[in-house]
Amino acid sequence: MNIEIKEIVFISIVLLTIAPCSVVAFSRNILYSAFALFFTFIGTSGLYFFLDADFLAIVQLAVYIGGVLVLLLFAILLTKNIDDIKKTNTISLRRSITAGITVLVLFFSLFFVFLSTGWTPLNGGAAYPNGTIHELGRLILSKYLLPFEIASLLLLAVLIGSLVLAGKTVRQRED
Amino acid sequence: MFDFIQNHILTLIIFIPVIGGLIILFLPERHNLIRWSSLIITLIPFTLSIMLYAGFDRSVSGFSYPGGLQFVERYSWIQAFNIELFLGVDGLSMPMALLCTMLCPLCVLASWGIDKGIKGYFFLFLLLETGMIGVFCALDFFLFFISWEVMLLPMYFLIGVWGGPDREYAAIKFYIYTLIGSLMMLLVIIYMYLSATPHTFDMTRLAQLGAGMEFKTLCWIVLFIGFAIKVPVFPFHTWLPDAHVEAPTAISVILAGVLLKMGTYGMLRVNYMMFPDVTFKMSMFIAVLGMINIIYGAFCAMAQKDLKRLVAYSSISHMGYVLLGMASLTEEGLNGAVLQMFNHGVVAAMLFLLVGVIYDRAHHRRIDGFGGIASVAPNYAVISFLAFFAALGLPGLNSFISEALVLLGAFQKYRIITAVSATGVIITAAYCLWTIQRIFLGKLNEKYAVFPDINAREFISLLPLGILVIVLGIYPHPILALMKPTVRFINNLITGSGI
Amino acid sequence: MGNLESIRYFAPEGFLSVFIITFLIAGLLRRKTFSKSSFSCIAGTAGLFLTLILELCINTGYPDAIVIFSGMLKLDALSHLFKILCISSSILLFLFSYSSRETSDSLKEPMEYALLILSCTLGMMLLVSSSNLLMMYLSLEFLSLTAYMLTGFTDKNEKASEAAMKYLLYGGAASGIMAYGLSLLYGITGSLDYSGIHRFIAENNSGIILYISMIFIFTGLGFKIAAFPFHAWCPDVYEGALTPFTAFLSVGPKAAGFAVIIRFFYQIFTVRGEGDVLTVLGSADWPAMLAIISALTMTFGNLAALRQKNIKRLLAYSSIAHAGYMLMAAASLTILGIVSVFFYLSVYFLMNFGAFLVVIAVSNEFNSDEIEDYEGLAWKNSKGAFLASMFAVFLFSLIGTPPFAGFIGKFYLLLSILQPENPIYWLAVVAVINIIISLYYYARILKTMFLSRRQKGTALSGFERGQYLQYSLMAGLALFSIIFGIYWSPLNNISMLLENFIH
Amino acid sequence: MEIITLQSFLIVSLILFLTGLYTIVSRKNIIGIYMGIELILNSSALNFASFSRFAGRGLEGQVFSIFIIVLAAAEAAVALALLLAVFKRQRGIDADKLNILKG
Repeated sequence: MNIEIKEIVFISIVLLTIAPCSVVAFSRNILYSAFALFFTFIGTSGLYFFLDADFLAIVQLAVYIGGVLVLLLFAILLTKNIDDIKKTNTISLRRSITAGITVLVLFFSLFFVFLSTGWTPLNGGAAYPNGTIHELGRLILSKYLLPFEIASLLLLAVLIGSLVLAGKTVRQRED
Repeated sequence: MFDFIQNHILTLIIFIPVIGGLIILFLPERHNLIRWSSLIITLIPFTLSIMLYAGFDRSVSGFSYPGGLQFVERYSWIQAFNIELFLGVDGLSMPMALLCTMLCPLCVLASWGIDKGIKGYFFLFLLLETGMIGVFCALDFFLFFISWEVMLLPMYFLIGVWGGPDREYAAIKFYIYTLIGSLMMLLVIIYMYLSATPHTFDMTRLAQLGAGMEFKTLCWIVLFIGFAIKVPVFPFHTWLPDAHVEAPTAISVILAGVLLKMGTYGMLRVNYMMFPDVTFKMSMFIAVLGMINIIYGAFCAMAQKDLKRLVAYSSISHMGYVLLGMASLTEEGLNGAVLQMFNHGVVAAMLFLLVGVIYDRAHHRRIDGFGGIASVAPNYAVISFLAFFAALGLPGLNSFISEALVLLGAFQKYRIITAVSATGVIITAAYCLWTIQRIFLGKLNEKYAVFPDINAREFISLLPLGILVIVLGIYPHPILALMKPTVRFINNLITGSGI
Repeated sequence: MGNLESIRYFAPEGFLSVFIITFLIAGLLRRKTFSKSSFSCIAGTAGLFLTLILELCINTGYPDAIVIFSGMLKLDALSHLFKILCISSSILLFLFSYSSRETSDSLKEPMEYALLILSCTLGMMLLVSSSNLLMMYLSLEFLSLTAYMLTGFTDKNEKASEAAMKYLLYGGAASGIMAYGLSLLYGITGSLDYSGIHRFIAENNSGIILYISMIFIFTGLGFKIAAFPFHAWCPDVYEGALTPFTAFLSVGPKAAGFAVIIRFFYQIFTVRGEGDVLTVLGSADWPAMLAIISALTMTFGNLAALRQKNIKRLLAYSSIAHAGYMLMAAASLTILGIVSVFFYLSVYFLMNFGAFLVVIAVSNEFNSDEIEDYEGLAWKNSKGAFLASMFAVFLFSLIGTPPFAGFIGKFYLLLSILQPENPIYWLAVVAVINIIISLYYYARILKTMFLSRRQKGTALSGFERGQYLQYSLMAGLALFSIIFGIYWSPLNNISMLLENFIH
Repeated sequence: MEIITLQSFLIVSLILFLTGLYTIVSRKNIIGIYMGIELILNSSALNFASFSRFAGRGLEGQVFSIFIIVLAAAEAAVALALLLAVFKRQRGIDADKLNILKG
């Protein structure tokens, strides 16, 4: 009985993740797309919980929803008058047809490849740790220390660059 | 000092022009200074090549070192690829090198009138000379290719910048045609390099390359097309009239006098000496192409209204004799072919110089636009008669001997083809005489009542060629003796491989 | 090697990181000094020079590769040579920016500009040596993000922000697809280290999924080198960005991209067998994939270049074509192929930087990048003649005519593709046809400069004192283009260090 | 039948990936396209995490996921800055209107 509930929850989270995607792809209102993206991100976070990736789930919530999505909303609101929104998130018909065909072909081919591939267990199917934070922290501070440090430099560069790029606009407005 | 020159004579001949060209770039921009220094620079290789001629051993033959090749110089250049600065001459390249170094000073004289961008002009011209001599003396395939390609760049500019009204088109057409040919060659060269063990660009070693017949045939055909574009052989000839017509006089001289010969030289050097067995099979094919060239070129020449275009097509026709002689695979025919290369170099150079003279005065080249020039410019007319008679193969003048040898040699093997080709002689006579009649004889065109006769500079540039035309017509031995052993060697190589 | 022991070998990158931070702090403290673009450029150049010297001192002559930071980076001949190439191109970027009037006029924040260039260089250095999927992805993004920002850096050029936006959208999509491919590769092999993946693929048969992941990954790599069909950003970005940065973009990141491609494909999916013959490891026939993409890339680049009117766009398409040529050698699956890619890149470095430098000099004069403004350039005055003949050297080199270095580069490429172990004849023929097509548009520029007797009205100023750096750089690049066309043994010996890149 | 398997995660992420791809290609609006990129990045991160969970592939995949998320955020910041600059100039954010530069 327990197992069934788990599966029902899983399916509903999957639906929560996938269903809003169609809104992201097809909606003519960019704000709807943004909110749909919000649900997708939440759903993905839920999927991370199912994967026992607790830390990742939290990072997903914090960074994606707290960061990326907010930036996106900022972008929408800064660059649009609210009235326009309904009309402007247009889709190019010609390109959407080609895209649709490509995507369908890719879906079916990859679908069967994924199902048919064995995904052999590695490392003798080593057990998954109970709680990932400790293990992740160890990895990031030992093996992946260099990327970790480099990422900080990258963020610094992005910070400075974005300030200049955005600041330029602000300064020009003042002129 | 003398020893040094003796030991490095080919290097000096090749590199003095380009070094001189670089010096010219840094001279002050005074026109006469630059003209005179270019003349002197081009005279140095000429003098050296006379020394070369004097020291050339006429008895040895063969394509190997040590062996038949003379004045060999061999330095390592790029060790990683076994590329060498490997120079040497044999009976085949000796007349060509001589022709080339001889024509260059004459061309400088013919370029006296250039005044726009004079430094650039002479620098490029001297670079061109280096490339040309390099092709004839190179025994390393890579060096051969580099020299072959190095000529493209100066030619492009010389035609494109200093040429006639349609020069942009002519220049790019020339460039593209030649580049197509040479890139095809490059692929084959790389292939041959890779098939030799150990990898080498040494032409004498590549000549002994044992490879499958199919592969050899493919290489042969690709190389042949590459060279045929330069000759030019019939379907690939369309660049030539444009390039000739648009190029300045001196460059037309070089084009007709030297560059066309590089095509046939390449065939003899590479196709004949490196793939004798394929050549044996393909000789019929070459003969047919030669015949087409002779007849087609002659008919086209006849139809031309522009004097320079006429001479250009006559070159195509005359190069056909070279092909026919080469295809004959007899000693007479091959001797005739090589001699024809030299003779046509002299005659075509002369004709183009004469066209240049008339163009300088009249500023057009329409054959119908003249008449009775002989009466106002008798000296000019006499030299022109000489040149045109040489072109039509009058007995006693140089072309007669080579053409006769070619036909004689070819007749032994291809009766019908030779017979058809021989009619080319009649057509050639027809258009030459007709041209003489239209330009020099008949009623004087009133426009040219005052037509300055040939001046001293032009006369000096024509005189050596005129003398050669007559002397070689009576006594071809000085040139024939150079090539005979080598030609015999080639012939034995090919006929030997066919059995 | 653990993290602490690795620091010793990490000196160039470490120094550069420290330099970046010091530069930032100094810049914030002394805004006045750093807001002069000359100061920032010179300081940046100095920093890069020191990095270069460190790289030359510390990382020379490894007989064996060294793996540092627990497999994140691999220091070998490949990383060493490509790092030198990348740092040099950044140095040239600084020198170009310094001598370009367009750049110095429009830079309001030179300190940040220099900082981003330095970061970009760091990204490239890490990228060429990374031997772990995560490190590779991270440094690729590092390079890309700084490149997006640098593209949009100027206010003067209207097209810059649009170009940068387009760059970001294409780049983001490409890197996303690449990340997806990386995840598949990780899923198949269970490892992020190149060595681990190599081991897994050698021992297991992984089926079609490997090929799929490889195609996805190549999207990201192909984007970096602007290979067809991931090239669409290239012309716009080249036209929109500042010309010095355009020049840099066509050499530095491209070199880094090729280094990654070589490392990725040759280190993971290749084994070196008897007699130095390389064979493909695993189920995916990547050389065929690269060969097809190479043919498409060069053909497309050349055909599109034919109808360009703007010199920067033309050079952009030509750089696509050149990427195609180089990809050909990468597809050859020979050791000489790897050597040839580096050789060609170093030659390309000379001629392409040179060509862009002429473009910079001319646009300083006419304020325009249209080819028609080059009309009769050679005949205007002595400076015009100088610029035109320099341009002629670079263009002939780009065409691949002897005696210029470009020919030798093409010679290497053709040589590698015709190697008897694995010859791809059709590709050689395609390349030759492409060289002939390319002649047509390069010659059009030559024609405009030299052959045309009509001269555009704009007069040309004489040689200027302040521009001597530019002229001497130009002459130096041209000189080396000629020297390496005649005697390229030194460059050959350097490139041959790559011979033992695969064990 | 087991539902919570590696394959089901892979297919969910495949759907996310392909929707993202579709969005990128079909949208005209810059922000719309950007959302597609985010979807793709999200699906890659999910892929890494699922591979890392199942069949003993270790936690390295999750490290990669974290980095993808971080890089996505950095990219978003750059995108916003550039978007403001573009918007300032042309008062609209249709990618098709980035037409000073034709392809």
